Amino acid sequence: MSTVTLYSVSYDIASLILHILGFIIPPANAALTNGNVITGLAVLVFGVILLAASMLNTILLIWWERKLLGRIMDRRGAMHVGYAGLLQNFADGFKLFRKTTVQPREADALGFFSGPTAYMVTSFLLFGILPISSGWNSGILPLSLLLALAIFSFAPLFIFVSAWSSNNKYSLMGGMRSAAQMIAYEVPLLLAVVAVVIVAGSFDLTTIVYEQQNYWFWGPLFVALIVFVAGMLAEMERIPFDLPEAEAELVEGWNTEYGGMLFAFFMLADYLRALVGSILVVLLFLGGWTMPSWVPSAATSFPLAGIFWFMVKTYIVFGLFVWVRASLPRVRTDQLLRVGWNRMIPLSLLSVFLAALLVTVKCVWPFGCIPSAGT
Amino acid sequence: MANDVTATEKPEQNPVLWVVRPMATAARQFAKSLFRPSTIVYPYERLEDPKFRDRLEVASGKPLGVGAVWDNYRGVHALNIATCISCNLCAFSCPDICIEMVTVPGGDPKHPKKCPAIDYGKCSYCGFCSDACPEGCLTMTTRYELSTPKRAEMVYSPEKLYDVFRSKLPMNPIRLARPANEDAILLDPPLCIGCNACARDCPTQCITMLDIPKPESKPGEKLPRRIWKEPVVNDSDCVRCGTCISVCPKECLFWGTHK
Amino acid sequence: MSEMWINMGPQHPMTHGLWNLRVRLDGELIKDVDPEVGYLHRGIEKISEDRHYNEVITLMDRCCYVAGFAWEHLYTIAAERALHITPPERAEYLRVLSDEFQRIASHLMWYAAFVQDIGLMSPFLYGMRDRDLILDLYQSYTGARMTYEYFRVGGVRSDLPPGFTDQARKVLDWLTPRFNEYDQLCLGSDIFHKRCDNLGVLKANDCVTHGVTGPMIRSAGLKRDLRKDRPYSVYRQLDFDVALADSADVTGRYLVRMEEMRQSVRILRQVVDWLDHHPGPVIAEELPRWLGAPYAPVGKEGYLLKRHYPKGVGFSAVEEPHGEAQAYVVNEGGEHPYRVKFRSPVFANISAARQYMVGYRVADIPPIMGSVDVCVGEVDR
Amino acid sequence: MEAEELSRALAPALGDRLTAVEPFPGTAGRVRFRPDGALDVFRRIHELGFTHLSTVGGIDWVDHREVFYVAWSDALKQYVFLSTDLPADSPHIESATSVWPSADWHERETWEFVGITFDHHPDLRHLLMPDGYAFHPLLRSFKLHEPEELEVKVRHV
Repeated sequence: MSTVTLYSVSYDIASLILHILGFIIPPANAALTNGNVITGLAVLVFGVILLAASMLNTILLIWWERKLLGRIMDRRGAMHVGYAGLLQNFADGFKLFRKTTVQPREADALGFFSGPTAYMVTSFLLFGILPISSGWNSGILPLSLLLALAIFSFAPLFIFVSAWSSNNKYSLMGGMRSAAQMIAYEVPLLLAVVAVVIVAGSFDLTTIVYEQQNYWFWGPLFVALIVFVAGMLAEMERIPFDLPEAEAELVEGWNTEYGGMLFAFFMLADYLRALVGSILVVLLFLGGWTMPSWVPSAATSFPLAGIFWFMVKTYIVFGLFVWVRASLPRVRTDQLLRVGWNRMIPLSLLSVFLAALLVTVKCVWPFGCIPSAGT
Repeated sequence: MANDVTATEKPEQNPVLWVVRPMATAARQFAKSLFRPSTIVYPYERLEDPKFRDRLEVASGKPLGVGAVWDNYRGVHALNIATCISCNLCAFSCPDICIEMVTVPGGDPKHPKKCPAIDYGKCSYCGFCSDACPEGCLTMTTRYELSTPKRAEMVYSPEKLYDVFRSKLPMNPIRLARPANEDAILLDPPLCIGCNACARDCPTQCITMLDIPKPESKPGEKLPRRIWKEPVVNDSDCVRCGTCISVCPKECLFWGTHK
Repeated sequence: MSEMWINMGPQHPMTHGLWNLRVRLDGELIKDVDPEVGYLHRGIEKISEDRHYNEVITLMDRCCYVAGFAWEHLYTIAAERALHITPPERAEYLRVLSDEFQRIASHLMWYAAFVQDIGLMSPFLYGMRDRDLILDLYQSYTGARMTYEYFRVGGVRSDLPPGFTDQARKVLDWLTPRFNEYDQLCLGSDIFHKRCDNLGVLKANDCVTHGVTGPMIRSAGLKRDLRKDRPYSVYRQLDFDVALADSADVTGRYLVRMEEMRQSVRILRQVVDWLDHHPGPVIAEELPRWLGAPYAPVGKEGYLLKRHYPKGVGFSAVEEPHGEAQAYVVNEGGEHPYRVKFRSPVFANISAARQYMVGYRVADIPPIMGSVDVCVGEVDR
Repeated sequence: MEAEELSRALAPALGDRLTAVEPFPGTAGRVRFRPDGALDVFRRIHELGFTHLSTVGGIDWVDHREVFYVAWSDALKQYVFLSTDLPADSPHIESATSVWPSADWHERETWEFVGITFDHHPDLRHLLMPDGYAFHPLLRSFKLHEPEELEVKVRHV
């Protein structure tokens, strides 16, 4: 059985398209079915597949959140469009895309329009880096984790630009809060990642996943997991850390002035980032697409089983975020920052120390031993 | 004052439990509503629909039979044109002045039959009109969906209200407990000119004009120019609408209690 | 960043209703506040001058749209005093039944809005869900869910439908464990205490000086409840306690309201038992016909003078869910009141906003204002 | 505290500034006073323990205007009702805000609706009506609608 990878699928699709084209236009047949041309188109198809898949997943994620939130709140969530409201978000999306984008008179056009666009583009970029299953990535990037987190932390810049150029006091305050909060939680987030990196011995996400073949990291690195999840909540700006768009006092925070398509950009990018956050938790702590050895092999050996289990894990992790959102109130800015600097950084340092300890002692009951280096 | 303090000291705070308690409560709620959320799927299931009542009560997990209370709802009016006596009481009692009496076919040409037309753009659903209706022909039903693209369509003509009546919706059975000693229509005899206006316009035809003896004209004193009749009100038939009072040209009729 | 004024309202998620809180901010710190009201002013006092005594009741439901019954009760007491009418006892019990259910409904509405203000999402739906049961009960005996028009000067509109008391007991049984659930979601959470403790503090003395009443003054430890202090209606016969807290902050107001709901359940159980065993008339018998009864209006002057109208003034004060409401009805003879004056508790409570808001942060505005329980309908009237 | 008791407590200190103390249902009594001595009356009432001013309102009696105050005493658990008559051509009275700060908004409202000016009020501007509103809506001369209009609408015969 030849392994199906993302690139092989793209290559097949590209060659299929070009061969059909060549069949229709016989004179160009030879030029079109050239290996270089197919490779070039394959890269394009690769990007399109990533884009489509991430979009689709994001919209599904919004549906998942709406339904979960609904049930926790003793209601049903969207029910009208499609089966159990599955198509509701597409309907909402079409509505938003059809709406006029209103630009405030005093707003700075360059920042106002480029902010949300750049925010969404950088969020999409992340999907080019994250491996989804074995072979389903864009290639071997030795520092893919660092790259992902670097792109992830672009966001405050664009949020602040769009907030500033909206020329609205609420937007400005939201942007300020957003920048402060993201920078404050960047540090513990990275330190928690460092703990994982120490244990896995690599910055490559694929390697990190394969290092978890004996046991997933969430057990021994529980402290790091807590810090990472809290930091991720702050980075994703979800309750209880959604101060930048605290709708009770700041209307909608930094996207107060946005409507229509630009708001859809923000919304989509927010959920893209939420998806990336959940994926990172799965990759770093929950073994990615691998399953523990006691799982019957029938459950892990069907075609695309890796992607299936990966998605299941991702949606469950996001469900946890939703659960937190449904049951906790929002904290205040000063409290958030105090927790960030006073609690999270010591905790993350502790997690680094624990990781170093783990690497030293190698084996921990009841989890087992980390695999020896080089596997 | 110490024994009056009933509200409560703050519960002890456990930093370990931090966020666990609310999350556990939310999870419990989730488990419950996974099987039966309290909401209904509105356009497909309606509380006022008898078909859904029993199902809803069980399905939504509510302690209250939501359907059973629905009959009393004060929604769009139903008008039985056949029993309407055109007494105007609904229009008089309306605090929002949203009821207008319009002519409907069926009356004789001299006294056209007038029935209420209701402007639902103004109506506040207070139910004063159905309380006031002496014949019980104007009642309120469970219909509540009124949205329409045109404002003019918010005015329901008597025919439209009759359609509501014929649709056999449950009707609000609540009626005002009327006071026992209702006032009656009294006459100030010296002012009356016997013009018959009250008897003509009485919706229940409970006023009859009776002859009164024409007094002897004394020398030097002019008799008033009038018809020598006086209205007599049959109190058991009277619905106390006061139409006679309002049409009396001499203001000789008034509310009062019989001596 | 230099100081700036921002308008929180009239369309703002913090303002539950239509009003404007102008805030002067230094960064995130509140330096000054200036509430602006009047966006919902409908001139209820003026309209009342042109309405019959009973027709004013339709306005009372719109006065405070979450506590309509409290305002109906307030007005009917004042009007009855002005018109020298005594309602029958069963009507009084029905009024207390409506009042106390209204208190729970209003507090549930407050709970739903308040938790939304601090960012807690799901209890909003829980509060609304449980309030809906009370509205169902209201619907079963008044016919409406929010604008009841049930009280009449001299009694109430109609008696209870058969089987009502059993349903009421079911609702009370359902509600009692729910209050603990609410507490779990709020008091059980560390973040709630972090947000709400020592927030919006207004001590008892300042409450008195600035005319603040209701749960706010009780949260400051001052035992002030008109149901106990000057019992109106049949509250003298009922057994209940006054909810108090001593912290004078947002958490204190939360505790007071929660305890008030439990006390209301206690009152309601007594009322429901009483209603089961004491049938009787629900509207006064010696009620004059002209009292809001429909009749043909006559433009001509003089028609009205033909009968005797009693004169009088009526003053009443009731403990509304938001605080202490007062009504003053002047009856100068005639079928319309000459002047109706209402005192809204929320009006006074937000007039003191400067006292309990300056010095906190912008993120504290929603919880503080939420704990005041603003109902703009009765502020603007 | 009943009306006579209230009268006995007030009369010596206030003299002829006090016009009458009448029984008034629901309160300790209605204190009628002369408007020129208003501040003394307020202070005396405040000293008696009525520290909580509930409301201020006005009535337009066409030939004169009445302004009334309702205060509450926490010790006595009772209201007191104060009222005074002002001439219709220049209705003004001393503001109660120096005694009861809570009178602030209530006096603004009364000024706005009934046109009674409160001297030395710190901030007498429009509250419920828009700024610059030229009328006092609760005056009897301010009509909601013409009675003829109403009549035309419902007269049918």
